Amino acid sequence: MRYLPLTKADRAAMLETIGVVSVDALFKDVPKAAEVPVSAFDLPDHQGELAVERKLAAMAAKSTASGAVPSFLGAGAYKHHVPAAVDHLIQRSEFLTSYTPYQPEISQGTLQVLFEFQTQVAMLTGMDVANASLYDGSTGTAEAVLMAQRVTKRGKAILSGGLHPQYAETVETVANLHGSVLRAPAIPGAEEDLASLVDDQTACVVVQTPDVFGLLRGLKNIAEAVHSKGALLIVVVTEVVSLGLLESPGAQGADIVVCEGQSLGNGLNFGGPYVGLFATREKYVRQMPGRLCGQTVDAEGRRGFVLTLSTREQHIRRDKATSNICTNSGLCALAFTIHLSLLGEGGFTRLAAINHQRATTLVDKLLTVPGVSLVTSTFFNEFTLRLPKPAAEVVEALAAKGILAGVPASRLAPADRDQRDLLIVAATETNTDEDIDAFVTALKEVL
Amino acid sequence: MRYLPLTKADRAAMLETIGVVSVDALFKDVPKAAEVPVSAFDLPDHQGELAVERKLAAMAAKSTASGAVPSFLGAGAYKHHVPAAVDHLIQRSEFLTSYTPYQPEISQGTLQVLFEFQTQVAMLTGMDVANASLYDGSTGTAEAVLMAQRVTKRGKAILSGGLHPQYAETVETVANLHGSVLRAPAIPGAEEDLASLVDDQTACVVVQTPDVFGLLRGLKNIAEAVHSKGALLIVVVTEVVSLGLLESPGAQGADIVVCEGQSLGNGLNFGGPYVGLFATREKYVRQMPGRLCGQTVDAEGRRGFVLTLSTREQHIRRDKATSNICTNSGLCALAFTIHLSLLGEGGFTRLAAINHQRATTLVDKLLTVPGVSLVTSTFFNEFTLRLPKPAAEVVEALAAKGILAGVPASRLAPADRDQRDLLIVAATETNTDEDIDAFVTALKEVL
Amino acid sequence: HEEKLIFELGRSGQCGVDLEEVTVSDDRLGGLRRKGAIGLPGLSEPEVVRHYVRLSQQNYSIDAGLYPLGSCTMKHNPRLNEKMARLPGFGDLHPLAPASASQGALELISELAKWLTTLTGMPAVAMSPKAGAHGELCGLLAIRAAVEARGEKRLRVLVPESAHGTNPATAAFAGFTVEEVKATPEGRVDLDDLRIKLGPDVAAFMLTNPNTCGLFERDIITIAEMVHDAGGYFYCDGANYNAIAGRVRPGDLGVDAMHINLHKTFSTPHGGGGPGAGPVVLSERLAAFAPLPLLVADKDGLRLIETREGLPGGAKPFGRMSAFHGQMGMFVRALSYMLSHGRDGIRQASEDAVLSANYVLASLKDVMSAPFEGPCMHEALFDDTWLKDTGVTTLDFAKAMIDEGYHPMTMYFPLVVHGAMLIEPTESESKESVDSFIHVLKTMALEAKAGQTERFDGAPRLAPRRRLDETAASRKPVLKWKEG
Amino acid sequence: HEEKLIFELGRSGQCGVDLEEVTVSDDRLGGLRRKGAIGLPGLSEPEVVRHYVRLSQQNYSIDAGLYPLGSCTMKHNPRLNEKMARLPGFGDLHPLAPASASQGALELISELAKWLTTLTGMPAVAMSPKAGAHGELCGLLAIRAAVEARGEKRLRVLVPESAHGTNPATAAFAGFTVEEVKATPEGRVDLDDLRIKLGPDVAAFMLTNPNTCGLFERDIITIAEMVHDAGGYFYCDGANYNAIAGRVRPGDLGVDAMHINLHKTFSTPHGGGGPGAGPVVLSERLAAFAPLPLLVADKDGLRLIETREGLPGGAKPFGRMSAFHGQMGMFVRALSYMLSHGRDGIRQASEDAVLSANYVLASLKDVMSAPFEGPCMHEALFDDTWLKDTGVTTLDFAKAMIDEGYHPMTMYFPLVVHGAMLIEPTESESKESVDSFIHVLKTMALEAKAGQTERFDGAPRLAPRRRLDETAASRKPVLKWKEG
Repeated sequence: MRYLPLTKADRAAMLETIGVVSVDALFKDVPKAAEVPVSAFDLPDHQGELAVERKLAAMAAKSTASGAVPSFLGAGAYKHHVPAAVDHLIQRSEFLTSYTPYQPEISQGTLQVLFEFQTQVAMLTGMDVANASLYDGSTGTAEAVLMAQRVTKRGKAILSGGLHPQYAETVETVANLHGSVLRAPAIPGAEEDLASLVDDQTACVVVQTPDVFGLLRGLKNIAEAVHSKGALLIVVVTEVVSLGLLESPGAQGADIVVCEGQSLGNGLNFGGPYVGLFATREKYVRQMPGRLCGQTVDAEGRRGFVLTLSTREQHIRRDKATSNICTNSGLCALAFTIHLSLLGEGGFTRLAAINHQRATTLVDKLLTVPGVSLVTSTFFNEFTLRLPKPAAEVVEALAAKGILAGVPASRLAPADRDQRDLLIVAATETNTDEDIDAFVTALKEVL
Repeated sequence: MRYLPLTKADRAAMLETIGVVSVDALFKDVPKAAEVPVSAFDLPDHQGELAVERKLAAMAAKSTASGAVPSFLGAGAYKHHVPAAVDHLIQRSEFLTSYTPYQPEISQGTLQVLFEFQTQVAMLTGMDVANASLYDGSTGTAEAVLMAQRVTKRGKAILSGGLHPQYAETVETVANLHGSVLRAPAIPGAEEDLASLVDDQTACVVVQTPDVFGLLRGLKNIAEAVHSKGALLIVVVTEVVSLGLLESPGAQGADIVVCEGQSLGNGLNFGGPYVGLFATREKYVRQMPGRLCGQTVDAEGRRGFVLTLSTREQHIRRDKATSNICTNSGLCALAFTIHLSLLGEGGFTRLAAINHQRATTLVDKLLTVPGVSLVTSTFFNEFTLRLPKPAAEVVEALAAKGILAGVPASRLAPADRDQRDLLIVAATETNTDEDIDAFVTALKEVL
Repeated sequence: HEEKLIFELGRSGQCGVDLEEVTVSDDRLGGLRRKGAIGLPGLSEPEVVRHYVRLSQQNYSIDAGLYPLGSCTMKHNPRLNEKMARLPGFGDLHPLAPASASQGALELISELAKWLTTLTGMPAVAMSPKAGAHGELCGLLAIRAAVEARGEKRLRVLVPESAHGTNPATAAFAGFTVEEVKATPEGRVDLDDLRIKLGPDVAAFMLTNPNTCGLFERDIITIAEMVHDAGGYFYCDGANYNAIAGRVRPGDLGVDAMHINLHKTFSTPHGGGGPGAGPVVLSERLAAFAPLPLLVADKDGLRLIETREGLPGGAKPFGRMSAFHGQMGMFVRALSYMLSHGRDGIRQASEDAVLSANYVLASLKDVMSAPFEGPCMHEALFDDTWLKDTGVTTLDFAKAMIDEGYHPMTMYFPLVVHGAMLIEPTESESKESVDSFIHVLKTMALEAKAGQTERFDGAPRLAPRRRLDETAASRKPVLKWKEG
Repeated sequence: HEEKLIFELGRSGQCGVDLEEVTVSDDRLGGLRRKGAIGLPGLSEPEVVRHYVRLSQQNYSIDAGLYPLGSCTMKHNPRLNEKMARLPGFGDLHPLAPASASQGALELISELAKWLTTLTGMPAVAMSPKAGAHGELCGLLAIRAAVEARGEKRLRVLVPESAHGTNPATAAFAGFTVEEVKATPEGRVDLDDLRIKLGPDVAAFMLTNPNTCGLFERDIITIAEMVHDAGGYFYCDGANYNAIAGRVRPGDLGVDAMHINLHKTFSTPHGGGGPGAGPVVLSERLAAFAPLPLLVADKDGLRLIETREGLPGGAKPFGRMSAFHGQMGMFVRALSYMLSHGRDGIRQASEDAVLSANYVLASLKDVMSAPFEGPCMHEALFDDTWLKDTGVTTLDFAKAMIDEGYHPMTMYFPLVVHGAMLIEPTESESKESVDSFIHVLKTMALEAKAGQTERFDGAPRLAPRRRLDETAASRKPVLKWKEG
């Protein structure tokens, strides 16, 4: 048992100090009926590293890594190239194996990273303030809606039909507890009339851009409509790289911006852990969920950082807290911040341009395939095609040919028959011309 | 150019401080005829990480990793399981990117590791003292012969026919400069009569155990013979794991012990970097090559470590140095030391036993194949088979079936017709029963 | 050394990646192209690497020293787990890849679920919660759905006064009102008070067990029965599961739902504050209400049911906790840990954790003061009675530990104990390490009591920073860097 | 914190790996089974990890700060290179795998060889030397073989008095006698002295260029001609190649052999003292004598010629430098570095390295003293004239840098300069970083000259250790741990 430092002799000596004859005596408060022998568990005994590695590697080999084949999957998670330095740095013991920085004197590393992260997120989103991250984009969106309910003291949340359905479901799960959620129907490739749904019971409108189909949504009109009713505009961005090419939500009137930050620094990981970015206007700062890092000075006047405004939080406020969250996605936020620091202004905007260019190239080639049409007239690095047959079948057929072609819209919204033939396709800087050609060729074959 | 921090503006400002108009002025001492434009080099311009990674990954994919197939290759390099903690720790910035510990006040990490390494090596080999590592086992063997020439002031070095031929050639290349080298002919599976070759011109006899064919060599008799003539016995161990099961060379009378340490902590790396262990008796310490770390105290009386006995070394002694070496294999030595620390006495001896047991299992199964016989009656984790046809052909045929069957003796000694049908086969803890069965089955098919 | 912010180090024209400059047209951007600059600084790779290496050097870590944070379970993080999580079939797998391309990942989730349900003796587990508090929410929403399915209205949730703050916060978040149950002088739930407060409007009782005072709730089976008899559900906070894993099955205690902090008991790294993972095991009574996605096996292998379409018989998911399928990266690490330990190792780890905590308690109880009779479980609780009249506070004492090379213990929690100091050595510490720790604390305690209080005054002195002004930070928050 | 040795931390019965206990018979061990214990300590994995993490924290590193060691070229080590070296097709490939299973690795060696020969303008390269000094040896052995092939006997090798110690040591190691050539007051080779010492018994002249004083040997082409005219070979020590790579081809200068420290110019990590790699480029005159193995391409792809059997026409290898094929792991890292930089980046790196050194020289030459007129190449040399009468030595000054957070510069080398301080900032430092460094040195220098010498007295004070007693260490060497 390589991870357990106590030897038999150590245990005996410790028991003697304690004054009991066996470790069983330390469990005397456990009802006897509730103690089971180790044989009660139908599980294997301990194994060496080599055996564990073999077992897990064999399991992993049964999945198709995105990097192993031409892959065009998006819909909320994106394959980007992460510089090697990022993974190296986040594995440093001092970042990886440290706790939440409640003791700031010996946690300035983590704290300064969070301060940098908050600044970067505020810059990207065009907002005043950002928190130290939430679990992911979807839970962040739910938190944003709850925050809007608190700020406006109203219950109704209106969700755009372009919001990722799994985000919408995450919001519904909690926001219905404190009000009501109205989901506008999805109209792939078009903006629905959200403004007409806003009334003076409305706490917020949630718009995603690029939306789940890849369509770019202008926000100024809806911002105006929402604000005229005293409600908040929540903007969701699932592909944070888009902010390198597109106008920030903040500049268009958003009140809360939530992003999924996975694209920077973080792998696909089959869906998690990811990192939720959460930014808002200064005036709402005390209504924000999640941890905040703030600048201060130490007893010698040196600049330093601390977790702050914790009076919002559960460990102080208990049932009056702004959220029950007591974890951020620290290491993922670190990866995000390091990747974005490596990119900087120049690298980030170039990366965004390359992504758009890759998607444009892909669109133009795919549209040469007979029967294929483009649903989303605008897009960043992701778009939706209408195929001449059900997209789910096409995806399976292409997977059998070693191509991960995209996400069938029906996977996210199986009840909507109109979406049956729609395929959501993403391209990033990791897709080569050869990948694109392979996709086009294979698509011709299966249609 | 992501690795170069200076911007154009920085360069301009620095040139101004220096007082020259362009960087060309700083190269004014270079003969004009010797300066070439960048276009003179038929090489590509800088590339991003993704492009480099793609190119190198495509290259790597053209080789067959040992872990990817059943693999039984040995003959001086062995596939062992290295715990994940080892590679993590050696990649810590403070180990990976530090220099030789010439400034001990800020290099105690490296220095204490070397002190631990030296102690471990002395323990394993059964010797008094060890140095802080050499490049690898083969160059270490050459250094040992040169050291014996210095100590004895004699020229003649006698090499056992069981010494790995590439080691013997490495020794010949330098030892002939300072004396003469006599290589005994190889007698696979048997000990040659080395004692009769020893005379009073002999500086040393070099014996490898297990020898290149895997045969275990007893050392007591040859030690006696060598010492009676005032020569030194140099013992070479290419599979350091064997020392967990077998009597140490020191206990059998060796004067210098050289090991290849790759098996612990280090990958196969197509032959390098590896790590040479070098140990000897106390009385010869000032004749040793390579760096040495010693214990001392600092100005406050605290224990600390420094590089010591550097008066042996080239940077002080110049042409009177004991060796021209000014590098050790620091990071590989670190990996060795961490792996051996994880193993400890119990783990190391169990690992050795498992290796022998794997080889025994493999031998017994291979001997069921018609026409196959065992050449080495004793062995640790490696042995030599006689096949009914040339071993090199068999190896190629098995490689085509996805099995790396071993090293044909003819690869190391193509001139020796008697070795044509010999196959050197190794098994370690990484070989499963399935690997072994696949080998046996495939061997039956190709014979 | 004062490490600047990246915004102060960077400058325009510099970049840590090499990406080609491409020109893109506005044709497909709908007039939404960004007009202004973002304001991000430019740094080369060497500068970025050095910056974050230097920042890391200002952090304490479990790799570098004992981290005695009670209720946080700072144990060894094996590097094998990091390696396994990076296998491309796990780490580079898209969450919406076709099921045919995801079998290995689904198998991993399935196997981890089997370990969790077997260890806890519970029939089902919801894998998607992303942290402990998220798991609590999941459990309470399942309870809420179960109550509604019974056609009842139960809007109260009871929690002990010693509970983690997340318990009441989560209950409120889930739309319940919260009421506290008193503790006995022995640091356990007051059964009489519980009996009084239970009623037909109580949806659940939330209890941490072992509790936040580090004690096992002796009457837990009675408590569960009382809650069940009142028609409520018994939620167990699994934060302290590390004391009993492999020895006690929560299912045998009458628990209906319990979240498991994979980052505590199963050692996924804390990462400076996350990410965690908080799967929730559920009893037969709650299993049907587990949120989407559901993992099922059929003739084609494993697959996920991600929407309400095509639910298996009886499934009535209350909703969805998050997009996708949970903290896969943490699942891999946790399973790697479990396979390495095995059932015997998990049990041994629990026993060693309890043994170490009792060893600390026994070794220090004469110089410090323990509010409750032992044995404790995996953490040892002290109060500040022994500091009375010394002028030294719990905070001073804890901060002075920093100068001795230790991270402070958990302070002022649980709230029911004055000046609480909660010490959890975990099973990862050697006896020698715990002995050194005890020696240091004993020395410090004796000094404090002898009036030698210099070292406590304004401690720490040897850390990268002295005490930081938290009041100023919150009075006028500076939450991001501003130019100039 | 005093970190114990593993031998002091460990105890029997403990182990950091889980391996089954197997019983093996003596049947095939020839009576050679080990009788006694080895004496290794037992530690669990958490203890081992913590031990080495803590040790690492006592080291300085390029990742954490500027490392101005002249002649050592401590530049940024990109992590991409580490990742590439660990690709299984390189890192997990056996050196004796069949050629059919090794094509990717052979291709990598071939590609790296192409970069090295193209950059240096030399026709051939021997890849197997394992470090710089090993490369020198390889070059001299090739020269020795070439001399012998001409039927001549030349047993003298000339080196400048400013040479690295390895040069004379290697020449002696290769069986030559060594003679020094004087330097001019301008810090360069004294041509008159060289002319006198050249003769029919001189096998080679070894010269570092740029030289160890940080200067380019203006007369290098003349020097090469003089050596060639005398029938000798011109060996160039490539330690300082970082100043000219991508701008000057040693082949154009008349060089016959030059080793290239991949760990300097091409940034494979120094690793606390190795491993390095020292391929040697060879002129037409020496190419035939390159050691085994040889890499050749034929219709079946790439293959290695590892023995004297089947040599290609004209090949007369002098022998073998080591088992197997050289430092493959370093080759991958170096090629990854080269591909990343490209020819333009390699040139820019050289220029930036030279620019930074001249910037340091220009900024400090008024407060410190430079023995030679600039411009320098990639390192700036100072002597200790300016410290005269201050009571502060070069050593004191350098050690005091440690307290300011810097690694000392190279001291007392080259030997031709009194109290030498050799500073090499490398191209990896930002201007801000170099400015801070200059500011600190300037401040320290002014204090020293103003008689404020407290900080130099017994410096360093803030490091993990104060000055260590090296005399005691070598007088009675303690080279390993002993019980008790």
